[in-house]
Amino acid sequence: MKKIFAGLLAVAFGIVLLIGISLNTGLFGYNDSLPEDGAASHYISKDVNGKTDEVVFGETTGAETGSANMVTSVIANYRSFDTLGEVTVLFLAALGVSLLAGTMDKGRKRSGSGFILRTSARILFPLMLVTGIYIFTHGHLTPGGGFPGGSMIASSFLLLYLADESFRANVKGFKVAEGLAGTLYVAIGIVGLLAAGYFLVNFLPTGTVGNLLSAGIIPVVYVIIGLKVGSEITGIVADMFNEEVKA
Amino acid sequence: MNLNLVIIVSVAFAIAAYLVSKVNDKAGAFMTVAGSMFALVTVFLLRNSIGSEISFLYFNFNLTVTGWYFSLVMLTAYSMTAFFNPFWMKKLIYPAGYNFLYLLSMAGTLGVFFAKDFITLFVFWETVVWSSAFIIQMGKSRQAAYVYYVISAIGSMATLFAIMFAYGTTGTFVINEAFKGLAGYPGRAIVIFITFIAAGMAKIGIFPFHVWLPSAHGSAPHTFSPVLSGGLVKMGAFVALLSVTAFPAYEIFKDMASFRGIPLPIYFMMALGAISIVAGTLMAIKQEDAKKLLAYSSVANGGYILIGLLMLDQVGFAGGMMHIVNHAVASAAAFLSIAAVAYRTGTTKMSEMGGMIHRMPVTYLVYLIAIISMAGIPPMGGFVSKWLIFQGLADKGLIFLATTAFFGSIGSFLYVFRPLSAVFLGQTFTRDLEKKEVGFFMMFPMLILTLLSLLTGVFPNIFLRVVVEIQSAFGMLPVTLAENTIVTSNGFLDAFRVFIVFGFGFAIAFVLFVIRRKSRKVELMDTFTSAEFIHTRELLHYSHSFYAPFERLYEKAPDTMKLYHKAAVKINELGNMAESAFFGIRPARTVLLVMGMVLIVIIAGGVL
Amino acid sequence: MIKFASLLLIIIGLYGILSTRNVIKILVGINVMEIGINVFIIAMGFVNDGAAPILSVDNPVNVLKFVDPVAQALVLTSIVIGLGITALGLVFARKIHKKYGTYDLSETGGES
Amino acid sequence: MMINPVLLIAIPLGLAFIAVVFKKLQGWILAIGVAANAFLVFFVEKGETAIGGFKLPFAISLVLDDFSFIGVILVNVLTLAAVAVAFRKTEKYVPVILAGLAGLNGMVLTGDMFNLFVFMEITAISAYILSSEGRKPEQSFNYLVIGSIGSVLYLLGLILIYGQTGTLNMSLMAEKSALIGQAAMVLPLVLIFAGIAVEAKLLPMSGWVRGVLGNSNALTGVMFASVYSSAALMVFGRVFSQVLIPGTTAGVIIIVIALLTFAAGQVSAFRSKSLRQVLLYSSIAQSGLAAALFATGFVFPAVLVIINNAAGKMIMFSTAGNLEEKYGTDDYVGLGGAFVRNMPAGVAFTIAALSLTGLPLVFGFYAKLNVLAAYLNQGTFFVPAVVLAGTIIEGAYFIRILIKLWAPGKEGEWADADQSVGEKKIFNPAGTVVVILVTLLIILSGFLPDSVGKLVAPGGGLLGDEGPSISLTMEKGGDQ
Repeated sequence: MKKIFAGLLAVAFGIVLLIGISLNTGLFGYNDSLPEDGAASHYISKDVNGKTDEVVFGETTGAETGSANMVTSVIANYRSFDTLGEVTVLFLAALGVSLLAGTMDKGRKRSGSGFILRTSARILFPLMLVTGIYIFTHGHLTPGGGFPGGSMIASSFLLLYLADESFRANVKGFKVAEGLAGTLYVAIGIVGLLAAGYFLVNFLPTGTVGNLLSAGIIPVVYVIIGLKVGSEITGIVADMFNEEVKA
Repeated sequence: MNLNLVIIVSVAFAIAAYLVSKVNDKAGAFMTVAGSMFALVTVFLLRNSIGSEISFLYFNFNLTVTGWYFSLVMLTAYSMTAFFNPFWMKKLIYPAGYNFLYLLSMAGTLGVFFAKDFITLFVFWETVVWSSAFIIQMGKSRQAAYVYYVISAIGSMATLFAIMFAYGTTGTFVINEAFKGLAGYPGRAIVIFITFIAAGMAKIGIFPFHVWLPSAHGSAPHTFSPVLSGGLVKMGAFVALLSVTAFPAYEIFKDMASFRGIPLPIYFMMALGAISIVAGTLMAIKQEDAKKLLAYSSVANGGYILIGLLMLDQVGFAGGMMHIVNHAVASAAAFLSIAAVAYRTGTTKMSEMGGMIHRMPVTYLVYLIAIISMAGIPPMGGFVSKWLIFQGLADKGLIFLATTAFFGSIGSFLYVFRPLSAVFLGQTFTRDLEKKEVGFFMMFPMLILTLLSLLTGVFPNIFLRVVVEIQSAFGMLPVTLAENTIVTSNGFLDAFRVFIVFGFGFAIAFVLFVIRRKSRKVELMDTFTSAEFIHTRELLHYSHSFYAPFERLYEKAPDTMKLYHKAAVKINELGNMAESAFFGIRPARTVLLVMGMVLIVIIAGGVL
Repeated sequence: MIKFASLLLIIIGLYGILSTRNVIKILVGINVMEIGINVFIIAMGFVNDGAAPILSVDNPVNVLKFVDPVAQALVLTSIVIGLGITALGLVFARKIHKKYGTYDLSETGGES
Repeated sequence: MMINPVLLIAIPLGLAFIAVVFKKLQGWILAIGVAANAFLVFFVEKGETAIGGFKLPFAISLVLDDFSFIGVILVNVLTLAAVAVAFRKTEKYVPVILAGLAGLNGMVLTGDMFNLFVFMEITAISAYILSSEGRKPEQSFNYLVIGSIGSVLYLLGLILIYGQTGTLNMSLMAEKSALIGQAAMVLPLVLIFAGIAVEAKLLPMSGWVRGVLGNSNALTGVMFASVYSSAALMVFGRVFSQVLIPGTTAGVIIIVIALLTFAAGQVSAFRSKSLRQVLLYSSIAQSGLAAALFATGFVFPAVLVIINNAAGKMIMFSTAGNLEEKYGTDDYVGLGGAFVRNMPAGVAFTIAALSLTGLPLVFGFYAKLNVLAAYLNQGTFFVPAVVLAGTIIEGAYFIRILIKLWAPGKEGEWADADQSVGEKKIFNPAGTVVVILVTLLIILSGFLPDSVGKLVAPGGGLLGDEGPSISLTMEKGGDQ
């Protein structure tokens, strides 16, 4: 009975959404192009601060944001403030997990794992770590970035947790890394404020679009984010496993 | 000294009284005497500056003769009662707070009476309401303060609505202008009239707002009941007065259906006044507690005042205005004398006392004169004002109102004499045999009030001259006054001559009483009981259930308090419903239910 | 079509939240709902015949046929926020389990 | 020297990160951060500030106008007050409070709809964590579920508008969405309403309030009831009176929901027996009132209501939280006479109650008058009647509590100090000072209402509203 009621409610709500959206944008089909003067078009052609020449991969230098990956340019430059907030959300979540998990008792005993699993996990671990680092250092060029890279780092630790019952991460170290990375992010913003008058301004030279050392602060920010996300998610995982019970 | 200064100094006195009371509460209580006497004297001296206007912060004052008249009545009640304060400090939970609020509420009443605009009026009004609510809670009942506040709030929020509604319509708050433009909006005018007068009705204790009086007057600290009944109730009269003068109700409603020249909305209010007279009288007859009894008598007297004021004519209006003074003085005196008795005996229940005339003769005299005035017997002031009101009613041929007024008058004979006989006459209780008369400091205000009662009865023209001024100020035909007489279309009243006649009668009666004194003193409980042990002696007190046969006639009468109680229960139920529906255990479901409904409504509305 | 599917996901998520009082299942429901929204956002940002908004050797200039990068950035943010909330919700779930010995909210006793 | 408003967000955020690293210094960091913000907030530069050095409207911006100025002052000053009153309770939550403060400032300041979402989530998560202080994980979980549903709905609504306008910037969105037909805007509007309603405690999303605020302490109670809800209501005002102005249908629906919230809150408070429950329902009711005003377009009175509620609830919730902690109950019948030996706390609580009820001589009266005048000038008299009826109920339940807490004693006997529940001090010295300061502000502003009006809306109005509906200082003969 309860479930039927719930189902009816959900379906009713869905129908309402359906009607509402079809009144709005339509349910089927997509736009043929992005709106001419919308934010997205400007972000794509990198001409927010005024008309510029067309940006060409590998040639244009000194564009307002030098990232070849436009999503990255949005995340880490145009809308970097959002990303700072996003990092804060994750930071708070990690903090909350450690605060709340810290007050619980020791978790269950984990069952041991076999030798093969342990060893292969140890082999995989550095590979994943390196891949993660690669992903966030190349975030402005290729798909990926700080968040996927960070998650990959975290999943490498998760792998160790799963495979090896005696593994203990240094949660305190992660906390410090996390805090420092966050502080650095804010610091970059403030440096921009002091140097150029805007918070989180891209105060480094943007280089040539497509080079590894380009796009100004974007790679820096992404490295910071990668480290921060990695340590945060690892922290969450570690807290969830409750290895380190607060004394 | 201007009005601003009077108010500011009064507030300063209040703060000083608070601080002094922290050190020595009795000294702080004397500060209240000083503060209220100061205000009384200075306001009295303001007579010469009537007509001036003055502002302070966002308050605007206008010294009218009406305000002057009302505030003198009020300050008399406050200052006379203040003399009792020092003797009750020990009983109070917050002596300092009491003294502070006492003077603060007094300053507030000044602001009410001299307000030039409605904001000022309302601000001071509410200040009086909450400060007096906090005083009442220090007395015998917490429930009383609650009921008092809620009923007052219903009235004052209605009034605020009226004020703001008029402001929205005419764009001004100035009392004399705000309502003038309403003639073009008869529909709004009725709503505004009825809501505006609500605060006044709640304060005077007109049916159906009368429920707070018995509990608040009966349970407030003994030193505050006189102020409540003698003073604060008159604030309501002031608002009622505004509703026919500032709100020119007769002009605005002149095209409406009317009954003997009185437009129906006003007649309706007067009818409510008449109901209060009846209800107050009947309920007063029932009471066992002297203070509650007096409280119900205030309800009835409030009815007289309201009817008198709303008539807005030559005679009845003068009677209403006069009754304000008379009732204030008499009721304050009666409450004070009961307080004096309670000071010695520690109780206000009639069946627990008796024969106090032997111990406290002066108090007895004070009470006697007070109730003579309240019952409207010559030669006291109450007679004059009731006579005027009756004249007014008779002139207009308002049969129903006149009947109830007469009923109330006769009823008041029935009840006011009960405390007299129960508390003062009869035999003295053994435990009270050693009780003494109160000291001079407490006797003084009672005597002053008694003299005032006599004065209003013997030389009413002193007061009526001010009333004449008020009537002229409002553009009415003033009541005709000769040298010593009041002249109406049906005859005239020479109060002094009445006094001589009655004085003569009293003298003869007194002589007879002295000569033919034949009484034997017995113990109150010296009754034949067939050797049975008496468990509850009070039941044998002859004043217990004095009017039992009469009360049985109306014991089934509905209790208004039950209505309020029911309303409260209903709100409670509503609260339970709202809580379980909206803030309950399955929040997620509520969310979706409400959102879904809303969305369906909207989209259905948007599509169709 | 994708929009329709994402709406379906939202409805399924809602059903999950409403039909059960099991903490973990509710969290799963929330996650499904969030995924639905994310897919919807991506679908809103899609352009017919659009390409991934990355300049590369194969695709060196902006041809205005990229899909909306803003929508993708928003989705990234939204995913991360969802992750945070899920993590926190799981800890609450564990606390509930520790306190009442059950994951079922209807067995946690009284309200308030 | 004027400072960039972004510092109001950056400083607490940076300190929050630092606080994780330097655990030993957390107390100091919190004190410095909160105090610095409360101080700096008076020196921020007005205007729209772009972030990242990009041109508007494509950059995220912070908008500091008269409206958000009030918001940030409320948020920062009240957070300082909350922390000062309950400093001992903050030790575990230093980074949470700081990050939450950053989120609140961001919410109030931001000029970008998605950025608003992010900051709302920061605030929400910090609120979830703080709510765990109530030791009722199921209630925190409920809060989290409702919060997530709200944020999902918000996002859906936002993306629908983005799809049509192609922008996230508030002012540009306002321009462009005005061109879209009403029917198409109804769904996004309602969805966004639902998202904001969670923190603003408005009706469909207020299911969490009882569980969370009903178990709050002096810190979390003040944070939720006065800081968070003020910020959320300011956001509500920003969005619904500047960005997405509801059309007729949606407007009416939102007003009806808001008034329903008001009424349901008042009657529920009337039935409640526990002090905190009364207060939390009263908060819900006040939120409803403010929202109704915003949705009608009366920004100035709404802001007054928010300020009044924030100041009053700060005092009342800290008192209630402390009472619960000291006496182990917050059933007000069981707390008879708690104020007998706590004069300052009692007077502060009383003044706050008077102000919330809208009685004269304190600030609340000015707020109430403006509310009534706004509607009555417009010719609507149904809403004022509802508001006044609510006020009567509100007065009734507050006076009941006040009488109980001030005057212990049996019915039929004189109030007696010996019957009181105890003599425990309600506030620590710092708390007493803070509470007295807030009380003095409430009283003072009650005497100088028009100056307060000028302070709140120096330009006369807020967000295109006309400003004070009423002037209390009448020069000669009226105020036409």
